[in-house]
Amino acid sequence: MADSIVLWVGALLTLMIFSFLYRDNPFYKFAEHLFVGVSAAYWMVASFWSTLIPNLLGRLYPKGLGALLPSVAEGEPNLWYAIPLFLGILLLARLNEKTAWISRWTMAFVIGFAAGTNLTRYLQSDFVAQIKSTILPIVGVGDGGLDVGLTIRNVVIVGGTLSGLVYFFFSKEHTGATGRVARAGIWVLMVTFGAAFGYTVMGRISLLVGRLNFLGHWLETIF
Amino acid sequence: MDATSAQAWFNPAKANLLVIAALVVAAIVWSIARARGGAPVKIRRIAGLDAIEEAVGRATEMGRSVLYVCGMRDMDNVQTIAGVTILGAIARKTAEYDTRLLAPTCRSLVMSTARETVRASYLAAGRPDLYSDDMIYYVTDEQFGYVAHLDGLMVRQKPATCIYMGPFFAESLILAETGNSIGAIQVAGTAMPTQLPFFVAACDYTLIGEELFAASAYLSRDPGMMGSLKGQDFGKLIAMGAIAIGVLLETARVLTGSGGIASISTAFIRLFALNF
Amino acid sequence: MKTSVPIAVTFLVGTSLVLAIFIPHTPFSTLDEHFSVWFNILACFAFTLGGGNLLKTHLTKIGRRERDWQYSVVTVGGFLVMLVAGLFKLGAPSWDYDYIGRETWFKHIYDATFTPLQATMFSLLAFFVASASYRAFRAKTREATLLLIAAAVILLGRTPLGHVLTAWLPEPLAFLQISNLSTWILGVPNLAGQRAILIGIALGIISSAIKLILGIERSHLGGGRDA
Amino acid sequence: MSAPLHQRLARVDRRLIFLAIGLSVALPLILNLRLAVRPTPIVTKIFDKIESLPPGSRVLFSFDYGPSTMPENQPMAEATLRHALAKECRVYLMTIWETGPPQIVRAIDEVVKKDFPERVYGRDHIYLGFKAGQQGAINALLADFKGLFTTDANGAEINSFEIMQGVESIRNFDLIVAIGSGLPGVKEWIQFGGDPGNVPVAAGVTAVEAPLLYPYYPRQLLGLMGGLQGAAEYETALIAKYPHYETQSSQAIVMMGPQTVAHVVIILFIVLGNVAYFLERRARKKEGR
Repeated sequence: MADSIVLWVGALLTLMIFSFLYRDNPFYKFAEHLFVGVSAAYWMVASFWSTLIPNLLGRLYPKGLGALLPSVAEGEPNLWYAIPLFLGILLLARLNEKTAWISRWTMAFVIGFAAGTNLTRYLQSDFVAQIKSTILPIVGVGDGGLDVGLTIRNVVIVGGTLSGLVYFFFSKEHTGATGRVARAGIWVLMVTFGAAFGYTVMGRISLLVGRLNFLGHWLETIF
Repeated sequence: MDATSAQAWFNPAKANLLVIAALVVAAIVWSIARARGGAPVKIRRIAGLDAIEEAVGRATEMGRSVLYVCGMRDMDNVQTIAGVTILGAIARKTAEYDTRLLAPTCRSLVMSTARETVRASYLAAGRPDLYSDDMIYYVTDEQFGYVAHLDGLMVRQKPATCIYMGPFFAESLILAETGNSIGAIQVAGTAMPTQLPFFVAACDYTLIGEELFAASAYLSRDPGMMGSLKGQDFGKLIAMGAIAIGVLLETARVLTGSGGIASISTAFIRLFALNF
Repeated sequence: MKTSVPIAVTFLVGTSLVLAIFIPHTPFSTLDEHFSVWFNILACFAFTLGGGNLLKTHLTKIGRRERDWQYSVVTVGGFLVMLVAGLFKLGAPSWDYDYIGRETWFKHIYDATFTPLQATMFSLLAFFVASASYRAFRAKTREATLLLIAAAVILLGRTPLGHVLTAWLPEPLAFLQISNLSTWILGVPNLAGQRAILIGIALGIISSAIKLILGIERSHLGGGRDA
Repeated sequence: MSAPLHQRLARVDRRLIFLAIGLSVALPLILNLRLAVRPTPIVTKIFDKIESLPPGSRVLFSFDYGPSTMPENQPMAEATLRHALAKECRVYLMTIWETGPPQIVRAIDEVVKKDFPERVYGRDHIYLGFKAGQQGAINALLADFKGLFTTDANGAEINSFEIMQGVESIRNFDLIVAIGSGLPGVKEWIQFGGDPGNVPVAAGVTAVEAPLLYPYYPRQLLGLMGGLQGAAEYETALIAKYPHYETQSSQAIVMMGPQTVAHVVIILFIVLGNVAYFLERRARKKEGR
């Protein structure tokens, strides 16, 4: 019984969303508004049970979790977690116009966290690592001679990466020699975008196949 | 990580990274300091950013609103921060032109930060009376719930201009195609490589990757910020120089087969190894 | 207090995280991990602001009987039902039961509404990808032509059809077979383009992070000076 | 019928395109259209690797995706898992995605319970569950596997399982199979698991992710299943060798029919769009004269 309600509601909501492809209509509006309400609550509940309770309460006052999470309740309190509690309360100062400025302290922590972690992460995996992978010999040598395929490959990779970087230069107008290299750079980028777009189409179609399969399953239960 | 290294105060395996980090950071900081000291900085035109002014103007003429979306992530993402900063710059223009600005968000923290930023912009533009918290509101953390709302909003309110700046995922194309169907001018900017193709294909202007982070400097014309762009160019020169040297060494190694060159080349490449 | 304290906090947090990757010593070695948990906790607090705002917006709409106010009733209803079901673990046999366990109402509502709505919104992409292709892939300029050719080759190369179309090519021209061509495009020019984009993004992020840490970029603080 | 052809083409209602796409997916599904799929080297490399593993080899599976990409990821996850079990490997199932556990449970129900009911839990296979911490978790598994997984997914002490004897680090595995759809995912498994631990990584990802992973193949990545096509190729290879799995292991193959038709329809629309553009350009030139 419960399963068939879930199936029916799911199928009707699916059709309501699809109806948007024709035009905006009351069914879509209904599904959209339901989705917003339900999903906002979903994420709040999920973060309440998976973050706030175990990671804040569980670390500050593990004994308080006796009945909820027996595995956490045995741990020792970690008082460092009073800091996020404090910052969290400061954040709520936003609710009042006069005290709102205090919440900037919390935002300052968040911004510092974002800047610090992102700086190191991108420096390592996207700056240093990508430079390393681009260091290739531009002449490919196979068994006993020049490997034309490999040579072309490496020349395109090295040349493409360098010209792409030239495109991103900000302090040089795209004129003259810089302009020509930047032009080559934009061509490389266009091939990249075209390739990624083409490859993605497949995944998007699979999603629709999945949905139509679901509707087919629903229809089978009716007829 | 074993017990002994856990006690050390410096990880020698990361010395190479420290040197590279120091070089890049120094280049950027030096450029900022120089620009603040009055050295002129010339920045090339970025069509997508020049288009924003025009796009806001168009919304004003048509008496319609500007829709601004700053991505699908929270304030711990530098792209989102860039998105909120650009929103601040755009809000100044909508305040000057008295154009309606709409910026629904999908994170609560983004909502409250964006409100602070936009309020300050309206104040700076001398139009605090036009600002209202209703312009910036939270919808839901759920990616597709948020998109369902934005789609509905677009077809019902028909904004003349849609601007997407920040981290985007699969929804990029849903937004851009819906925006296109209502005839809006669309300007996008993201550093999510997977989504760039869709914005490039479906929007009128797209800021590609690094250009997103240049936007706030470009729009603010603040010397320090402009200097940082020059610093990024030095960073690119460092990367290009390193690639060029490495490629020459590797090519020489392959062509000569010399052991000496091979060991120099290996040592050079090892400078860019990530040691865990 | 209004600007200098936040700037100092950002500076301290940011620099210590940067230094932390070179310091394999506690507390630095686990700083990133702890701070990300802290951040998640703060995001939970922020839900009070966001959720409160959501309720306020829709209740105002309902109170003023604005256009389409009936739908706001749907949002508020869905929100409250889901919230109560989840926070009180309705249907769960005990308090230590998983909040999204099989027997909870929360899970039933999730399955009936959230899952199909999410999957269907996502699948709209199948349609939009087609309409975008129709409009955008036109050989208007040299750049657009490259975009078009790359996309078409990959599109064909990813189906059995691509194989059939060019399988007749003789061995010396085998590299022109669509499946080989698409692998080459993905592995060579695509790779170069991705690299240039990634290195650029890395520099953009590093530079933004420096500006934030040094307090040069501070519009997120809402401006204002110390009084 | 009075407007010239190019104008009608340029103004084609996008709902017609939507309808065409809907039909091109629905009709092949209803008619059960099946097309021959040919495995490519990038996929057969994974198949050959698993095929070459001696019985008792340790294979670590990480299913790092959620329900939204299930149509693409689940077939590849199940096909590789089925293959590893058929080769009598010891399999370890885990995820670094919060939404991963239901996907693992599904794979266990569909593959382990149905096709290999005789295998013993804790000796032949184990379900380790979800660990937060993204790449940090992988890093921790490299240093001390059981330090992170102190229990299995059901909360039982990790050392009580025979299968865990001798597993101290990721280095102890013979193969990592990472099925992912984003971040953290395959890239992190390569950077923080496979590379430093010197364990081959085989991957399956959504079509969107695949172009980003080509940089790692073939040096850091053993092989790659990209999207539904990749999954279908693996299934084809599996069925060719083990025909008795045909009914359960052709999910992706079945979906390739609508997929191919839809691709062709999209290509036709692209062609049509270009015809419209060139006709329009010619018309404009004529007017100009």
